[in-house]
Amino acid sequence: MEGHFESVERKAEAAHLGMWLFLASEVLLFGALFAVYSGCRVEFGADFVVASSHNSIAIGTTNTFVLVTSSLCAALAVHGARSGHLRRAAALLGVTVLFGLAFLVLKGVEYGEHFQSGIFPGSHYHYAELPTHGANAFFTLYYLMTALHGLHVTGGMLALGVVGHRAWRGGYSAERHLPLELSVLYWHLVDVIWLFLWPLLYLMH
Amino acid sequence: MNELMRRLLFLPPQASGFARDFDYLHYAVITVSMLGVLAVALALLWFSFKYRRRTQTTDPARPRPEPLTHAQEFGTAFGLLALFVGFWCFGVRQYAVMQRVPPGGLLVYVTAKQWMWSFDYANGNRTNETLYVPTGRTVELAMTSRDVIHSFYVPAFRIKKDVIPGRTTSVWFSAVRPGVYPIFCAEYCGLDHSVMRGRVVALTPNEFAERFERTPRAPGGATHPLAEAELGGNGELTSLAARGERVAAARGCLRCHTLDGTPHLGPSWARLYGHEVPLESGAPVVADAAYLTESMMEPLAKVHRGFSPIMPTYRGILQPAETAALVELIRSLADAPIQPTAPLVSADAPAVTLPTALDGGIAP
Amino acid sequence: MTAPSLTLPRTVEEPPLLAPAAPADYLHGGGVRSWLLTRDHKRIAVMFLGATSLSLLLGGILALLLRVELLTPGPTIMSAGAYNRSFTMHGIVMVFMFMIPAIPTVFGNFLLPLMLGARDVAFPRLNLASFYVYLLGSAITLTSLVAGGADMGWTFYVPYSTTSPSAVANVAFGVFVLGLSSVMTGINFIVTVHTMRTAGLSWHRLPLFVWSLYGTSIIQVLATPVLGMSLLLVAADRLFGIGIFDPALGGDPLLFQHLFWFYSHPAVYIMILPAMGVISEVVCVYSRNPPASYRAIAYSSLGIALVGFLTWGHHLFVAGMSLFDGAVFGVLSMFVAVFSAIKVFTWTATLRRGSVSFETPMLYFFWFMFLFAFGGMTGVAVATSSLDIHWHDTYFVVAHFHFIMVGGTLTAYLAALHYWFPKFFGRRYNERWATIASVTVFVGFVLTFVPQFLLGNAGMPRRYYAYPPEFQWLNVLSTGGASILAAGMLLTLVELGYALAAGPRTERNPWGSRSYEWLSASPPPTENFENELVIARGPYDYHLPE
Amino acid sequence: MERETSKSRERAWPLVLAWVALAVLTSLSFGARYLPLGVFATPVALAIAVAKACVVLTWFMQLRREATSVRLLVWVVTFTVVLACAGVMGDVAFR
Repeated sequence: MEGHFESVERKAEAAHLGMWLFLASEVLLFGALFAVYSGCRVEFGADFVVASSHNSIAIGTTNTFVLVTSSLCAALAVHGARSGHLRRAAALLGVTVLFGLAFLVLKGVEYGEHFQSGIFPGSHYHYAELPTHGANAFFTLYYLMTALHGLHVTGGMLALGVVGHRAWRGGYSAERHLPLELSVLYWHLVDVIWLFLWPLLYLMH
Repeated sequence: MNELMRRLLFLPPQASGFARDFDYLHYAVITVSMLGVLAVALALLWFSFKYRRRTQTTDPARPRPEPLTHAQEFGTAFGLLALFVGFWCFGVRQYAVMQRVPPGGLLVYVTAKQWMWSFDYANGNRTNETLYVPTGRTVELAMTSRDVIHSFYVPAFRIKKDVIPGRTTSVWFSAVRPGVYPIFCAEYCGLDHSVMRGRVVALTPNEFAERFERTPRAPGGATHPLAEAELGGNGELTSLAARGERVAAARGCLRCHTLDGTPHLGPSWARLYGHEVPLESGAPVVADAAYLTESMMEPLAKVHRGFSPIMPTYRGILQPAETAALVELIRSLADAPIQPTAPLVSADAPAVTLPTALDGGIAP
Repeated sequence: MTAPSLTLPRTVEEPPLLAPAAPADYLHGGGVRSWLLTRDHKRIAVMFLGATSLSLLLGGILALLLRVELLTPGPTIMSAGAYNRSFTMHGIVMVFMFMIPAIPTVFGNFLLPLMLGARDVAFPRLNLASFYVYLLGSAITLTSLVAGGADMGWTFYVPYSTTSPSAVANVAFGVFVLGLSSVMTGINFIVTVHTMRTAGLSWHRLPLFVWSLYGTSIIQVLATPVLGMSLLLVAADRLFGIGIFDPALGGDPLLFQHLFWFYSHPAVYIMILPAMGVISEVVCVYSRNPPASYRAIAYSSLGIALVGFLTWGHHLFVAGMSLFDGAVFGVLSMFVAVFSAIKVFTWTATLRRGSVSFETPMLYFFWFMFLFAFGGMTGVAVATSSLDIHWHDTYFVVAHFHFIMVGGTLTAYLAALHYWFPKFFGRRYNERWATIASVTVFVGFVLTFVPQFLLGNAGMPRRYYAYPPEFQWLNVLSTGGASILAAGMLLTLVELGYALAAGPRTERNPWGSRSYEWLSASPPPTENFENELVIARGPYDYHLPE
Repeated sequence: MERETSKSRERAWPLVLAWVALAVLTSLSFGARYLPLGVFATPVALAIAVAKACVVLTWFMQLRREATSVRLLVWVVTFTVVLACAGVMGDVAFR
């Protein structure tokens, strides 16, 4: 079970470090977009502020609460797994996935509203109220960042779904549930990234 | 000595004011570098001779050589750092000289496109591939590209600057003696990158004035027919500033800007070029070609204090040649008389709403 | 990190020497399937050796074609379009398919667990996956050849790369996937160094090659995603017109250059750091000496990895970057040069009071030292902002980075290949032929690239298909040098191929090294070590009897 | 086994408290949206985001439990991202 590791602890340590390194590279993947965003923000300042107020602050804030709460459920699931309540952990993961789904649905609603008023990324943009290049750049970045984040949400939901299913079927124990812990770590990262996307895309004025 | 080093290093002639200074730094840096490499090579040779293995059998245990001390390590590190930072000090000073264009020179507008250079002069002349300049006078090039990134490179002047679509970059030089110097495109720009060449012809001031400034038509290159067509002209060659007036009228600039210092919705163009512009945010900037171009392309980036941020962008609407004509128009008004009593902004300026899409909106 | 304990008895518990008829080594046993699905780091390393060698061959053939084309100022053997596609492919293949992966995936994979006294890397399955991702990425990249080639240069500068009528998107996706492989290897190595060290192996007893791999891996994990994202943006721009970098849509082409060099400058250190590790090992073995300063070499690897992130702006000195950024990036670039220079001095001082012999790897060490010092000092020169104005995008820069990347990385790669050849395959190469090949490579190399420095001084821009006739004789010299270099590489291939097939068998530790990888049999058994290793001395303790 | 046993003794209420803190900070950030903060609006919003990220890292992701190397990694990553953004902003702002 431990493969070539000398002990369970060593294996857990290695897996945790590996996961954190993976998360680090994920952050840098978003980091590239954050860098583009900061460059454009300095270049287009006012346009960005005007454009960001066209995003629905209600949906954005609701989504923030949704993700934060889902993170709590995921953390409680790990807590449950550690104290041996695997069924409870599985149920909590199920709730987490549902929250993730709610997040995506709200995001979809927002995308729909944007599409209706002609806010498309890049050269397909034709929103008559904000014909500036700055607004165009803002919404292109909005789509890039939220779509990449949405992909990560989807990936996280899949991972949580798989480990939740396995936890429900009794595949883990209080001592051995490494995949569950790692998937939840990933979910928290998805949350952390949203914590920064929210002020940058919704809260400027 | 200078000539010897220059030939040893295969450098082109030093044909601009700062080329000689740049080359002196070049000699210093290269000489120090090569001496460093030589020292390393000699040390290696000496050690590998002196400490060569003398027996093929396993040698007996030798005393462990003392490792380098902290003092040696840090001494080397700081010594090297001081040397390198010394290079940097000289380098960055020269770099700043090249980046900051001295005022009052001859301004020529450069347009790059795949795969050709063209040059617009204030008097309306336009040449392709050949840039005529007088010796002994600062020449400023305001450069922009129609398609991809190019790079304007004259080895004999030791100048190079990327030419970027949608922006104006500047580079300057003063030719020290008459001659013909090649221009290369140094940034890879597609199929015919390597033949996107041109030449600078430096003439004596007299010859330049005689052959070039008086006649409206360029001595070498033909007038670009497209330039006139773009500007909606009737084919007769007029000064660049006059073309700028036509562009300003055709593109609706004059609906908000005036040419005589009268305040209107936007800042007047009289006495604007080369003057400090107070900004809504932050420190003032000097209105040069780069700022004026930026203000056409990204009007809201640096808004003149006291004016509403209402100007729409002209990116994708104004052609590079039109931009050049407008900048030249504004430059020609740099010393225009201004009504001394006119307030900066009239108190009863009509309230305006954000204009919707310009004719045709932004480029699809 | 714990300091090395000095109180432990300086003895080594070694596994008993394997008898000649010992159980099969890692090379034997199992069919093709067992190789393709192996999780053994050594077999994966050998597969990587095959794959990266093919890449080197492809990149080398392209380079030779380019040099032949440049024999005359006008068209020689190909059209301008074909030339542009060839130099693009040469750059892409050499950088992303050979230079970046070669030393970590071949020598790192093979030696890291051995040097740590471990059975394998931390995540063997991830390791195998990294190999297949590498193959997939290479395959996607090479589909561009079928699609007519890509002509944007390995730097992908927008807006040319977003408007070029060629297969840019294939290459962008391919390089993205190659980057994924790079990240996987990086994560694996960092975790391995942290968790797989055997008993007694403290951080200060790690062989220097491990330190350099560790620094490399940090860069791989942190910088590669940025490149991946910027290439995806280029591909997305071509496919859907997102316009982030497109000036016609209000985008800023310089933003792309920032992102690109944020990865690609540290990537230079991904290429050179493992090479520095190899050189550190080689110089100690063949001078029978510990490094003149273990600390200096180990910590400067980390220093390079971290400060390397602060210097990307020096690629934008003439790109219309602000004077402020120009000054800042200029001085930071000088800092990173100091770390490399310290290493050069330390390696030189390592020979002092040693017992120096001149086998082929040591010859490559001398070539490396000369070329790297030369290339490094010209690096300081091009980092001097005002001088860079004249040199930027000319053949001077081409020669400079070839000195570092080929002169540095390739010579170290060849040194490693010869030095660890007995470890990999249990056979010896022929010293005489290897020496001839090595000298040929060096002479060819110098003759290829020294004229290019002068061409750059004279003002010949890079990526030029046609050039003014006064540049011809230097170009002819360079092409002549390239053919000698090619002959040297071919000779190396033949000589090592012969050694692989028919070289004499070797003993466990033919060079008398004290590094831990030689404590296992050569070639090692699948489990690496018979018994668990307990380390009680440093890897360079040549003052102790073995 | 120390890691495992210490985990099982842990209580759940710090997690809930962390969630409360996050909710409060989110509301704060939402409220700050409507204050006339001028140029400070974005820095304030980002500072609150950093605080929230710290809460998630500390209590949800349990950074305290991880090895020193992981904590170091978090710093290095933060530094790298800030560096990338600052370098780009520095160029755009000053050119």
